Amino acid sequence: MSSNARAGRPSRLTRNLSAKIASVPMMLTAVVIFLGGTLWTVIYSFTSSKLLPRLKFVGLDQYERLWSAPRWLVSIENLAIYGIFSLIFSMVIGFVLAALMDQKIRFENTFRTIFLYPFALSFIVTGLVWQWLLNPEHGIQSVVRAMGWAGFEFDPLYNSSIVIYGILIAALWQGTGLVMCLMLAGLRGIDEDIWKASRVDGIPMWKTYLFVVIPMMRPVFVTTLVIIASGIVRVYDLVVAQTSGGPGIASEVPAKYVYDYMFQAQNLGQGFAASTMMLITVAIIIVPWAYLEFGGGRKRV
Amino acid sequence: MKKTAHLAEVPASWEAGPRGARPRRLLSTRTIVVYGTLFVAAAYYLLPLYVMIVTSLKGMPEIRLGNIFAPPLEITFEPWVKAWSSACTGLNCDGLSRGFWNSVMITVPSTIISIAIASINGYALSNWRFKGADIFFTILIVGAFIPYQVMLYPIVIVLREIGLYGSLSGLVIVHTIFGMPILTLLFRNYFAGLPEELFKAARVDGAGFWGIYFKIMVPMSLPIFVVAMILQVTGIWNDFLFGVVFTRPEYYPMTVQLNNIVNSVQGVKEYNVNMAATILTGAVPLLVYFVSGRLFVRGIAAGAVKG
Amino acid sequence: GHATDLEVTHWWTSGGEAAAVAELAKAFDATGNKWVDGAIAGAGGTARPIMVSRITGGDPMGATQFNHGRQAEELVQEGLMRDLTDVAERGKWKEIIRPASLLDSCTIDGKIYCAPVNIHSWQWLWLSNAAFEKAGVPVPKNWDELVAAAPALEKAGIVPLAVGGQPWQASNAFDVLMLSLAGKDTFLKVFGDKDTEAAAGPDMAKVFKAADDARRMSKGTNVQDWNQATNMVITGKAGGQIMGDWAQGEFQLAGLKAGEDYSCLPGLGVNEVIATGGDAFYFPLLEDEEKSRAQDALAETLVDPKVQVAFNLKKGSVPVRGDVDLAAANDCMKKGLDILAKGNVVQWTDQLLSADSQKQKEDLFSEFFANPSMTPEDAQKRFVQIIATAE
Amino acid sequence: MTSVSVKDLRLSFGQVTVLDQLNLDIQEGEFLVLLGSSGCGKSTLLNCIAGLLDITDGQIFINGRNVTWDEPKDRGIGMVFQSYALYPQMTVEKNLSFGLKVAKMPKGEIDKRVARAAEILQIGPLLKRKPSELSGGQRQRVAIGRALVRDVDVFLFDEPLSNLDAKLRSELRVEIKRLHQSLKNTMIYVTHDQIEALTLADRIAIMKGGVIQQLADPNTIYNAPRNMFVAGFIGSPSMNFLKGEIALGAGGRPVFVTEGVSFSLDGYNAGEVLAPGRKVVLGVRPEHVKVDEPAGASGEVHKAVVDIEEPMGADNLLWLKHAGHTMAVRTAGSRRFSPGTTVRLSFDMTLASLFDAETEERI
Amino acid sequence: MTSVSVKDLRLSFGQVTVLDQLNLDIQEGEFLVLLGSSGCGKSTLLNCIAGLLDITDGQIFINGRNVTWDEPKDRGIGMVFQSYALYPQMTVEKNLSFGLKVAKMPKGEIDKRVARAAEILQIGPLLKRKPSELSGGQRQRVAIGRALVRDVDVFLFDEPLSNLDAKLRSELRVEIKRLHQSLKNTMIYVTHDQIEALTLADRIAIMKGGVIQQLADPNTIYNAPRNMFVAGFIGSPSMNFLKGEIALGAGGRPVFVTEGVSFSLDGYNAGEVLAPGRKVVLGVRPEHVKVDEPAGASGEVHKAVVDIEEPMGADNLLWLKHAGHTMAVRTAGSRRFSPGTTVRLSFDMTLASLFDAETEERI
Ligand SMILES: Nc1ncnc2c1ncn2[C@@H]1O[C@H](COP(=O)(O)OP(=O)(O)OP(=O)(O)O)[C@@H](O)[C@H]1O
Ligand SMILES: Nc1ncnc2c1ncn2[C@@H]1O[C@H](COP(=O)(O)OP(=O)(O)OP(=O)(O)O)[C@@H](O)[C@H]1O
Ligand SMILES: [Mg+2]
Ligand SMILES: [Mg+2]
Repeated sequence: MSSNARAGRPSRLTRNLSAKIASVPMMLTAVVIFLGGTLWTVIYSFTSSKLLPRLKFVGLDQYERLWSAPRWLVSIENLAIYGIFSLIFSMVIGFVLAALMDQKIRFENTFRTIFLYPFALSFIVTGLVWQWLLNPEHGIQSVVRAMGWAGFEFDPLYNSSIVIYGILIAALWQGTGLVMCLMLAGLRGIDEDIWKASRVDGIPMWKTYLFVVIPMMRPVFVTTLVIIASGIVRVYDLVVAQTSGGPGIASEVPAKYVYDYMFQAQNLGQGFAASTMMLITVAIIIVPWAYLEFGGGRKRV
Repeated sequence: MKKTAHLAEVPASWEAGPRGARPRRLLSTRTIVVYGTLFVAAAYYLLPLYVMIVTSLKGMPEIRLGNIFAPPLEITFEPWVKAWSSACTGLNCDGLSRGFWNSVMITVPSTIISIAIASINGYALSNWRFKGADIFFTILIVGAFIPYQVMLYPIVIVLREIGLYGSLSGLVIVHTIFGMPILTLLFRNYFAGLPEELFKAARVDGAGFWGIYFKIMVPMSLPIFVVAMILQVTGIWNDFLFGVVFTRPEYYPMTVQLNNIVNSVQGVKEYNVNMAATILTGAVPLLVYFVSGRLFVRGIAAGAVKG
Repeated sequence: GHATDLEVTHWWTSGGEAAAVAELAKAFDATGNKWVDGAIAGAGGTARPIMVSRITGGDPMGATQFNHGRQAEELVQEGLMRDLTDVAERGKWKEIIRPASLLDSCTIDGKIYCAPVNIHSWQWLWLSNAAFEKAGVPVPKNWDELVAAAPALEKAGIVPLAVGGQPWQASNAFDVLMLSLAGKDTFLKVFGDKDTEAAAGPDMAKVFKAADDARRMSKGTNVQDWNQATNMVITGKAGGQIMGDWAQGEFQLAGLKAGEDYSCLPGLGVNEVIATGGDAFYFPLLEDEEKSRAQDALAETLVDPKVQVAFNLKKGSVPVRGDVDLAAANDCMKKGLDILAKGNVVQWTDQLLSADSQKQKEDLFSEFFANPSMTPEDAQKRFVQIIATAE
Repeated sequence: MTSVSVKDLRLSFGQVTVLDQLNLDIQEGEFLVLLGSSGCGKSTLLNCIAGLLDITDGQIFINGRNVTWDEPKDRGIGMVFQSYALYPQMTVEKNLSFGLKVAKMPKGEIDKRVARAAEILQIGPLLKRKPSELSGGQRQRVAIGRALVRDVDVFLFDEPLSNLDAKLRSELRVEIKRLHQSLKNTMIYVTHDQIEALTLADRIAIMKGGVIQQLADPNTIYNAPRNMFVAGFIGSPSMNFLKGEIALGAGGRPVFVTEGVSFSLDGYNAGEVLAPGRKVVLGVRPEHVKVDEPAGASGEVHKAVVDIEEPMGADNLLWLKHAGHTMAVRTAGSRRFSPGTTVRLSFDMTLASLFDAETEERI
Repeated sequence: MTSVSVKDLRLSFGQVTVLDQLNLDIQEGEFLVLLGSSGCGKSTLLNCIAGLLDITDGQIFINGRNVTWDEPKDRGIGMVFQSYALYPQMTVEKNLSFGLKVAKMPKGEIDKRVARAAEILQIGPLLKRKPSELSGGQRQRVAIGRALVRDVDVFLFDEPLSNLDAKLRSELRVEIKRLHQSLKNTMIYVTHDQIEALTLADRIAIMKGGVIQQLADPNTIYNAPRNMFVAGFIGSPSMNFLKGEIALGAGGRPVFVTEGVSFSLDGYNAGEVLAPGRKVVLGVRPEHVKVDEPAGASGEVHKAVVDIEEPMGADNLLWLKHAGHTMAVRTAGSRRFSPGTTVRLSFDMTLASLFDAETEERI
């Protein structure tokens, strides 16, 4: 009986074959597009490619030029400011709204729809609307001035030093609804008994949120962070629609630098070098996290 | 004896004391804070929509004179008509209408295919884990952070090589690729949250990879499919870059017309037409939200929130 | 043969531009083919990447607009563009197209790859007569007078010089100042020969000084698009604008009359030279025989004298051939034609500089115009660097 | 003195009234167990007492004070939850002290109380750990500690042990009993585990559909259940119910008859007259039936056939066919019976129960 | 004939080896229960047999066929899960027939099998309902039905009853037992409930840390546990363990001595020589101690003090202080003892167990 032994062991490759076949599109995308595209980009960032990609290597020239370009430096700085504030504000606003929505309020559906609807609109639309609202001649400034505060100044889109905050306002308008939804879902997942325990303990609600509930929502915050952060790195449309990077270069962002240099300046090499820098930044933040979160170490969720 | 003592001490306050539900002042501080904040926030979120609608109903002279928040003195639907059917880009003066069906033609297959592929990925990743699957998934997630613009060139090359550049299928592939990271993440988390025993039971019953997927998993996953559908419809409908780079004019989606209308300035900006065009373009995703918003939150709770 | 659809992409979407394109389409349709319009709004910066992607992606359009110069150079080298030499020879383009430099820009390795459609001159100062009247000062005759009139305009609540927010406007305003104030020689030395010494020299310092004035005068423009800035001049909200001849189309469309309602000063009224930049159509190499024939037909149509006139009148630009009758031309256009006839022409930056250098220059000047804390000296230093690495 | 007193309590969730006209007095130092099946309103009642639910009508007194409108923290109660509800990111020590700190208690006092709770519950070595580093039993001990440090008069437990495995459950049960014996606080304990109820309670309140069916000490509940619900709910396996009627037996004494088999009722202590012909249900607990042993007082002998045998170690459970009923009988674990054999049964009527077939109330 | 046979099974999840060198033979028609505490690898073993986990090394035979690399569906097994794992969107009927349809069985045959299963399990009236419209017990019955229709030789149960409440659990336990008696299939049943194990099993395999500690019939497991783990695991409350050593008593017969108190070992059936001075542990089950009854064979009498009394209805559990140990003793539910009273105990050594203090193996 034990003689027909281990012969029947099927080969590793054909086990789970359907799953492997079904995953082919994913593998192709991951390998060809994301990995291949990235490699391709990195390789061509060392060339002097202009309009068309050509393998004329020039070493680190493109990088040297990149890091001496004032516009790139401004872009990086803007991204940092925008990123930090947008992370903080969307988390805080999203969480506060979710916490309010979680108070067994009336009209919950209505409020949720109101907070969420901007997410249905594209950045182009968002940018356009807020450009219009923030326009000093038509928008909020002119209305406030018309009401009597002649000295009122609110023209973020035309003021180099605060233009990035003007973009932030629009971005938050568009994106906090989703964050609110994520947070709300997270709050709904908190054990009812925790609330009861803290009430019996006499802990004020805000302290319960701060010291008990928020720490319990780590996974939600992580997911939210991924979604917001990926949006931040990619921010482009909104800037184009709202300010086109202006005034001057005051609201430029890295993704726009990449696009402009690749296509408008017809200097692919420069664009690729900038892309590579963005990729490296992303990778430094993401890869260890993604590995911990999804990689081999951890078990099924 | 104890009992009498107790009876003697209580009755005085017995009937008089608090009874029934805790009294609630209609406007407790808490209520004021909660609703106050919510209403202020709601105003912030609604203001742009209000301005858009009001502006789109005004004539140009009124816009030039008045303040943006003032309701229209004289309601006109002309901007809407113009935006829909006669605004010009270059030589084409048929407004957004020509892009509408293109958008539908792009959005429907792209949404379906991208969701189909991502849900199968998520299913394979959570139930049929094979060696190396996690590596691909990790790459995919990192891919979610790559700016689209960066990938534009490689994708142009890939599509050219497989001969799909400029066709509708090419565009569908592009949308599928860029929807894949987040959708796969959503589906993977959702499927991982379903009881594993269900999967095992189906295997014992002899159902294979596809049998389990179609007969067991899909029917149980309405909420997450709704979330994915909303995300994709919004994303694809609103897309401008891919629509214009990977297709030709006869397939240009509505957003291209929107961009053209908004950016083709003829003398002064026709804000009313722009706003009408903006609302018209956003109408489809907005509608999808209003109709299925409730399921959205449920699906998010089921699929996104578990890290 | 029967009608062949030919898709033509371009970024002419403003009022005057669209009217001009309509003329081209009409003429092409008359040849028995069909013009399929592929307008992409948002200026060349938005449109060009899309065009290039389409061509390199293997799904080219029938014809596409580029600024002639170096924008399509590599596409041609890559063999993606159609050789028009036969059409050109048949049409004797070498003889009729004036100035000859236009065709030179279309020529690579002795072969012709594009059909020029117009000459654009950048070097114009457009002035609103009404604005100066309101401010109580005479309409300036040159740049210096405008600078002198600025305080009065400002007092009247008028922006002296409208400069739109798009980077190319600032950059080109500077180029115009440079050609007009420092002269043709310096211009060519710096941009043509990439002479850093000249770029760092005192002549250029003067130009930067003027740019500083322009920056001060432009404060409060607060619009993005060039035609919105033009519109400020049309409505008297701004005193003037440095803009190419296409601005004229907007004045015309608004029903304003040159000389009466608005004035134009070529070369800023200082140095009457105009540059011969312009637009041209390129024809990607197609496999379809019929489409190729339609391409030839379009190329011929574009340089047809009647089409030239109709198109350029609407567009406000100058035809590419000297043998057409421009009686219908207005005041300003006539001034331009005069200068052209005198041969006071120079190559423009599109031809002299790569897109890359142009972009860097745009970055520099859009920053300069938006950021008052950047001194002219700093700007000049960075300018020299750009010239040093320019190709 | 009464420690907790619930008067005419009504509680509705919107349209649904879960508790209605509920009255309950709990003496100081008493250990009261609320027992009932899932959804009967036990947790709801407990939450009302704790002030975690706003009652619709009625009053609640704790230590003679009307606390109907008081906040939970002001009621002098401590509460322990099924899911422990520990604050997951705080150490055990912080979990215990958090409430006190918020109440601005001086540090010295806090430390004293935490130390005392830790000693009582023997969780001293765990103080620096986080809940995720504790076993289920340890977590529940910490949860009890959190109530303990509040130094309250009344402890409320909501199924504190049902997330634990059998072994831990019985261990902690003993500990809670000991705790009560040493602290002498009033304790209200919700469970649906009858063993917990029987072992812990001074009195048990058995609930069904929001109504207290019987409130009595465990012995009474077990041996003299007030109705068939209580009788069937308590005891595992359940009391055997035989449907039949009263008849007149030998000597004119009432007997119980079912399917032609008659049972002497001698020794049964009826509260009412046993009128012949009355439809009744006889309830006999499995351990009150003797198998193959000398007959009892009545001398009556019943024959039955073994259907299934379930040896459970200490006991051996027999499922017998008798008088058309299937009957569970418990014998010592050391005795074995093979299915199919016939055995002799004798019943002890002093421990049986008779119910009216209609009202299901005890007679 | 062996029905299921596991040879040298090893299973690792990455670095962690959960099962190692495991061998198990199950006879045809046997009801084998895998018993062990949480995380000991019971489900893992069951999943290996079912083919739901890829084993790392070893072989699995079912009905003499090497199925090590077969798909679950080809192994001739049916499986029932703790959470029922019914397909929520299908009716009961579809749930039952799904596997058969997948296997492309003719419709007539499917209907026949479903009807039969429905009859056996008495779920006929439920066939058109969805799982969400069923009670827990009904769901589990459907889950069993799903295994039943597959007409397999081997049934695998993974804690099928632990999601049910006590009452339903005991009902379904009886039903499963009856099912086995009528079908006579081989059944492998995972549980951590010892009552289930003791009542259902032909043989019990007690597992700890992936290793089978003892594989024997329930009686042997209960009365002659092979080591202290098994002894302590089975029985509730646990066997009392007294640490002490062997000494020579009156007449040179070995006695057990702890804290100066000596216990006669007369009647204990030792497998080895009881050398004086050997450190041993005496294990006595709570129900094998007699309280205040005539002394047993040895005539020895021990005095103990009642610490806590836990009345549990049918039984009354006493926690006594004796010889420096706390000892659980089970008496009849009708007997009451107040804490603090002194009682006389007598031990029955024929039912006790002696373990080596070092190896913890039975002597
Ligand atoms: N927030 C609520 N809204 C509406 N109904 C509720 C709510 N909470 C509980 N109920 C209902 O009240 C009844 C009593 O619930 P409760 O939680 O008190 O039961 P329980 O006896 O504690 O049950 P378990 O043993 O399952 O905990 C149930 O029928 C339940 O459906
Ligand atoms: N997929 C997995 N990856 C890694 N380890 C696992 C996996 N599944 C189970 N284990 C580990 O294997 C061991 C045995 O698990 P198993 O589920 O067989 O226990 P069990 O005896 O069934 O327990 P329970 O009574 O809780 O069901 C546990 O320590 C568990 O942590
Ligand atoms: Mg409850
Ligand atoms: Mg298990």
